[in-house]
Amino acid sequence: MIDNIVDITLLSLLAIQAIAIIRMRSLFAVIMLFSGFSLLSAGLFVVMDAADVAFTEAAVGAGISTVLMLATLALTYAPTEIDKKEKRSTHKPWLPLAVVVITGALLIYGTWDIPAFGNPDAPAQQHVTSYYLEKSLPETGVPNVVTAVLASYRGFDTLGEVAVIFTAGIAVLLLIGGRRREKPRLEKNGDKREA
Amino acid sequence: MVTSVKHNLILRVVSKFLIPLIFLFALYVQFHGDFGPGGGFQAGVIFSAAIILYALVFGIDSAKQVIPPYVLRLLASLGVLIYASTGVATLLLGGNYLEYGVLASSQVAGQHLGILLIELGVGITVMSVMLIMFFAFAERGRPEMDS
Amino acid sequence: MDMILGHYNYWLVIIIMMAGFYTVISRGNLIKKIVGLNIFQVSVFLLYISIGNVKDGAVPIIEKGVTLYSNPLPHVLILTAIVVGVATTALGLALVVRIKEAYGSIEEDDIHNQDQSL
Amino acid sequence: MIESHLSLLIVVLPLLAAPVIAVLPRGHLPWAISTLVSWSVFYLAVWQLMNVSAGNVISYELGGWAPPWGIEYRIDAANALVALIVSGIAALTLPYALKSVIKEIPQKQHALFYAAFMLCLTGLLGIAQTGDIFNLFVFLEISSLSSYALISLGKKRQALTAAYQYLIMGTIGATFFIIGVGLLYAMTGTLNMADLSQRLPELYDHRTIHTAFAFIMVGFALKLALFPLHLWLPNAYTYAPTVVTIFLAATSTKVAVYVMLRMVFTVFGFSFIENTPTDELFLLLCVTGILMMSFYAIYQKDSKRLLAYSSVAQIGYMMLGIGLGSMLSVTATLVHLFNHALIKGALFMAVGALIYRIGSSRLEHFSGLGKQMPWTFAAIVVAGLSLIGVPGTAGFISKWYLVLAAIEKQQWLIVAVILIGSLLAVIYVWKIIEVLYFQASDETSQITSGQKNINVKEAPLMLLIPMWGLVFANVYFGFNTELTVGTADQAVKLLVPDAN
Amino acid sequence: MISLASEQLIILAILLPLIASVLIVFFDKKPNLRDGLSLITSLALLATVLSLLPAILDGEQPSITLLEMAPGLAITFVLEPLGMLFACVAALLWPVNTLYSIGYMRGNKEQHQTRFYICFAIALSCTMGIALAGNLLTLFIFYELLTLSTYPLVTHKGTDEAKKAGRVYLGILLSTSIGFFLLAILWTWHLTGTLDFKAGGILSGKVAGPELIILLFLYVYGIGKAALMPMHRWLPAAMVAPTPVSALLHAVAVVKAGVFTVVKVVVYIFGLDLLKSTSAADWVLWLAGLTILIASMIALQQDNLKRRLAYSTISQLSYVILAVFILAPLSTVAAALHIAAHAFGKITLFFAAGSIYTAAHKTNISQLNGIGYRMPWTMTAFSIGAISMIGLPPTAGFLSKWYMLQGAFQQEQVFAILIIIASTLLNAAYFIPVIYAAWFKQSEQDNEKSHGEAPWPIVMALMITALLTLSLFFFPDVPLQLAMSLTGVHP
Repeated sequence: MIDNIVDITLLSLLAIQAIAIIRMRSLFAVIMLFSGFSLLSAGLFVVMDAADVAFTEAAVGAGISTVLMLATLALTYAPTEIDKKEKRSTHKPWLPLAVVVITGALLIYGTWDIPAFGNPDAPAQQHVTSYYLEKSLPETGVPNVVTAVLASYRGFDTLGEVAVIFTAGIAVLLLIGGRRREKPRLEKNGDKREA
Repeated sequence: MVTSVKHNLILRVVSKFLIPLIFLFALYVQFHGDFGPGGGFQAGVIFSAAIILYALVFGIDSAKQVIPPYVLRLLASLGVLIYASTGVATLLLGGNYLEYGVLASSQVAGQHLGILLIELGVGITVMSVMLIMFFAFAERGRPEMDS
Repeated sequence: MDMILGHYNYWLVIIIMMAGFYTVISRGNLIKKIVGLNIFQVSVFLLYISIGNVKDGAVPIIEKGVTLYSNPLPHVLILTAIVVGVATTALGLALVVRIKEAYGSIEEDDIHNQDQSL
Repeated sequence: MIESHLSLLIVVLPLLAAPVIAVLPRGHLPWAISTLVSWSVFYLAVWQLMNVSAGNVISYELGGWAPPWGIEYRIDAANALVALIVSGIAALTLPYALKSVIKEIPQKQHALFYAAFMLCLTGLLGIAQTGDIFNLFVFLEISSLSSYALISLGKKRQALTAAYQYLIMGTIGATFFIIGVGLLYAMTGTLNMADLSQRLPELYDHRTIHTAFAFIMVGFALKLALFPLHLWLPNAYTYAPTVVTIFLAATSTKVAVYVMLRMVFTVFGFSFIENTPTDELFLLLCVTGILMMSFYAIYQKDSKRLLAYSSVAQIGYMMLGIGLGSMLSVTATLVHLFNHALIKGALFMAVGALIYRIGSSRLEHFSGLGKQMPWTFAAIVVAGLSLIGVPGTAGFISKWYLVLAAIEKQQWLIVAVILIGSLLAVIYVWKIIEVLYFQASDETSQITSGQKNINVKEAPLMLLIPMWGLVFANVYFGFNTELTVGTADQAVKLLVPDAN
Repeated sequence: MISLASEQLIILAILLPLIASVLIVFFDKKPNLRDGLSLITSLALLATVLSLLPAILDGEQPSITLLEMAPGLAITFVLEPLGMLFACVAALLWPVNTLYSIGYMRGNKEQHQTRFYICFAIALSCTMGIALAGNLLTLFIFYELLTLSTYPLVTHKGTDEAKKAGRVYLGILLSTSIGFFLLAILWTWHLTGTLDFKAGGILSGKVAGPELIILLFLYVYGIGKAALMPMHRWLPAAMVAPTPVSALLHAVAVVKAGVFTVVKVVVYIFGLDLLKSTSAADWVLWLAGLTILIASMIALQQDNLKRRLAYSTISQLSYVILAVFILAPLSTVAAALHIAAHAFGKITLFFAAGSIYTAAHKTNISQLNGIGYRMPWTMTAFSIGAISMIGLPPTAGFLSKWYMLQGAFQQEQVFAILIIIASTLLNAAYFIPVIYAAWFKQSEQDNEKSHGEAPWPIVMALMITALLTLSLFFFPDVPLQLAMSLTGVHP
């Protein structure tokens, strides 16, 4: 039961933060909130026995992503600019709201038949997983099943994952590698507002 | 953001102690992944974090002297290659792709070796790509800072 | 009651998910969109981990005496997904920087107007 | 040795090439290597197709772990055909790239560009080959990220916004997909497609499965720019560098269509679709998409944009085939998937050649170029006719099977739409041809900033040869349908065993 | 042995013009060689086609399949009487027309002459393909290619007017063929599983009632080249083309390809019996009749000579359709004959129009007063052509109309009979004035010195066609035999 309570509290906090992020318009605060958000979710991962994930989420979400976001913020709003606020959206929010509500409703409808939370007999826990839990140690000699699956059973996924990271690296180099381009690529130089 | 903390003495001293520790921790995470949480990816991130901290405290240029960009590019590629060619090695040894068992005499030993190698690859690539990104973003800012 | 106890977790996750989704599609600020995207993805991670969660299960590191582990497979998948997520974020932010340099703004409306005026 | 690891090497070769290329110095070496790799991959893909053309299935266990515990590559005629298209287009695009890239992309970025190109190829091939839905997601992201980067390299600044828009929509699509995958996993506990198709039938009436289906479909509808989720595509195709446009237009949406096929018919299974009510809606979307997008295409003033809208319309045709859900219609989809790759590849190459010479993709600047660049012009004419579906071209074959499928199902409205669609195609194709064919009369040339293309030369051979390779393919497959229809039949036998 | 040879000949007949078109490209800079080449090729083609005659007259039907696109869908060529007749007509008139073109194109110093000859050759090759096609698919392929290959000829002048005309031309021909014809073909394939032309038709028993009507509609209007109203607009539009084009393509090759296809479809796809058994085909008869009358009336009001000829063509085409849909064997013979008869007559008229334009730069009928004395040859030929159009002896036109009426009487098709009579009067009404003006009126401004005859190639060409028009009346045996063996009647 205590699990559930912690669980609920954390989730509710996350929800509150998420909604706060929508409402909030100061970008710096938004990024900071997001950093907190992913730290909190890392905590939730721990509660749900996903140590590796928690570890990674903390390092990436609260770490790398936040740093990158702040860097971007610093680049996109000059130090002189005090109000790092997003503009009020001029559009009516009804369409996105409708989309979101429908999607959410569909998902809730979908989770109706899903095995109960934490149920050890759910198919997800049975079929492939049970094999991993039994065989991974004898077959790979690695006690950390996550590592065993990650590196061996689904090693090819991980190769793909490395390729993704590598792609991102190349992409970043292509986009903002090196200093500013000599001449910013505009069709008309007239409308280039200097930051 | 990059220059602000540059001349803070305390920070410099503290980080002088801190950074080696972080490196150590990174290495632990890298090679202990089989037994506890962690592995190449987390290690890579931590490693890069250490260097980012260094860059923040001692300035990007000195950080770049520690790891110049072209080295980073090489490392990023190297990591992927280590991983991918581990698979090729298993192919040449008559196994399927990434079938580590064939790498050593016994299945388990092979698995250990294989996982070690690929985790290494992951770590290297992640570390270097993270740094590439950080440097890219930081560098991009500079002309504006100067102006 | 069982229904709720068994599913509240999913539903809360879905609410968070939708909050993120809403941020992506409704906000005009490019950075904030990316933030929204991250929230959206993190909540998907939560969904997966919830699926893999086992009541009173231990961290899936084989030890003597422990019989009930939580499901390692979702953890593996999500580790991959997290990496993909950060890769996407970095790329997106790099684009934002370039857009700023080219348009002098990161607000969708401004950019749109400029392209119209061309 | 190679024979047994064929399907794997197809994906791993470019993956190995990418990091090597990324660290190469300036010069032609990156290009040379990627060309070499793409051709060898193409060769392997042909080999693979021959192996499965008899209707048998290759299963490759990655890491030596038997499915469903390990990741499996599962190749039947459908995968093989798609892999063939992707690698083939790549093999033709890269020779074309040499000059075009030098012109459009700063030299210091070439190495990275080709590395990204290789990664994109890896991703697309990985999607085509894999038999594991999560592995599919990973490779989907490889291809997506690399294509965002590639698109953003376009000369105009709109390329950046186009890439950003694509990144947002693409990521949403991918996220929808993994939500669906997660739900499937929660219900079945497996990620292997074959295994899923075994385990899903007894769960058909579960809400979760229906939701999963919806999310996977929407996710990929975003990826393949199915109307009305196509908004990212026209900008992306218009502002990306020529080579990128050629490659993506000819391959990426096709791969997404293939995934749709795979999900609908292999994973969920035909009988599942039969008792979901959504297919009318689906057909309706396709029909409106075809008509509206064709009309949009007619009113475009930019050649690349025109072709982009036509692509969206053509995707509608392929989706029709899936929506009709008969053996014949799925055959039609696969055939059109193949043929349209040839058509759009050729057209974008030809338009690219014009852009290469006059540096603009606006239609009004093309006036009279047909005389200066006869070969390019001829290529546009032939490929354009193929797009319309004139007999003697590949496009005709697709139309033939599509209409036949619709007639067979007594779907007269759809028959009408397909034919009207081709009539609209006549109009927008002819818009291009007319401009090129006739010299601009003076008053018009005044409007178009007085640009008269008097001393424009024919495009260089490096551009013409690949272009004409595709043009010949268009004609060849207009008469010899052994490869296209034959393979498609084999694929359909496995995909739609219980249709009709 | 002979059959083998004739199979090769069939392919040769299609390839010859194509080869020529390729060779012509290389003679771009040498007009004499280029024109000579065209002429030689056309003669070679004529020889080829004629050497096919004996086989067909012996009742053989040699056929050859090039390649199979899909099971049952093949590119096949069959030599059968109607196709032979059409091929003969086209092959016979091409050399003449080439001769004429040389005179005309040079006389008027037209641009892009090379392109002109290339497209012309391709168009001829397509015509041969249509004539010799062994199944609907093959026919359809060449039908579309013909449309496309003639587009550059129609828009030859490159003026905005030409562009517009080109749009109309393509617009109508492509949209009808893709929208209706292709659909009809696919439907037929779906119903019967074959597209081969078979004596007695392939649809009998496969389709009935409203479906039959719709299918018929799709075919009749899908074949826009037959210019049945209201799908006729492209033909007047095409008149912006240089006269040789109007003459051979839009009086012979293209338009005849249309009616020829209709006849083929009726005889070999539907089969006369199937259509006779129901009343599904009646409406076509009525429409054809109306087209004849309306087109003639419009022709009556045209002052531009070529436009008048164009509308006359429209009405004459509907004669063929009318004749077929009388559904009597005899009238079918008439249809076949009329294809030939009208071809000779109409090409003569166009040649004359062109020669007047070349020599006197006159395009309107109101300007022709007394021109007969300045251009005697031309106007003699013109008169012969006109008489043939009206259908009086001793010209080819009489022959076909004669059989048409016979067929109509056989079937007691009063409507058809009335139409034929009425239209004959109308034809007279719009041709006689021209002849009258040419010979018996005095013109105000012109006198003998203002201009003489057109260049000799033109004159020679139109005399030949005029003679052909006459000779078809005196020696009709071969065409008649061909037409007869089409339905196997022997009156």
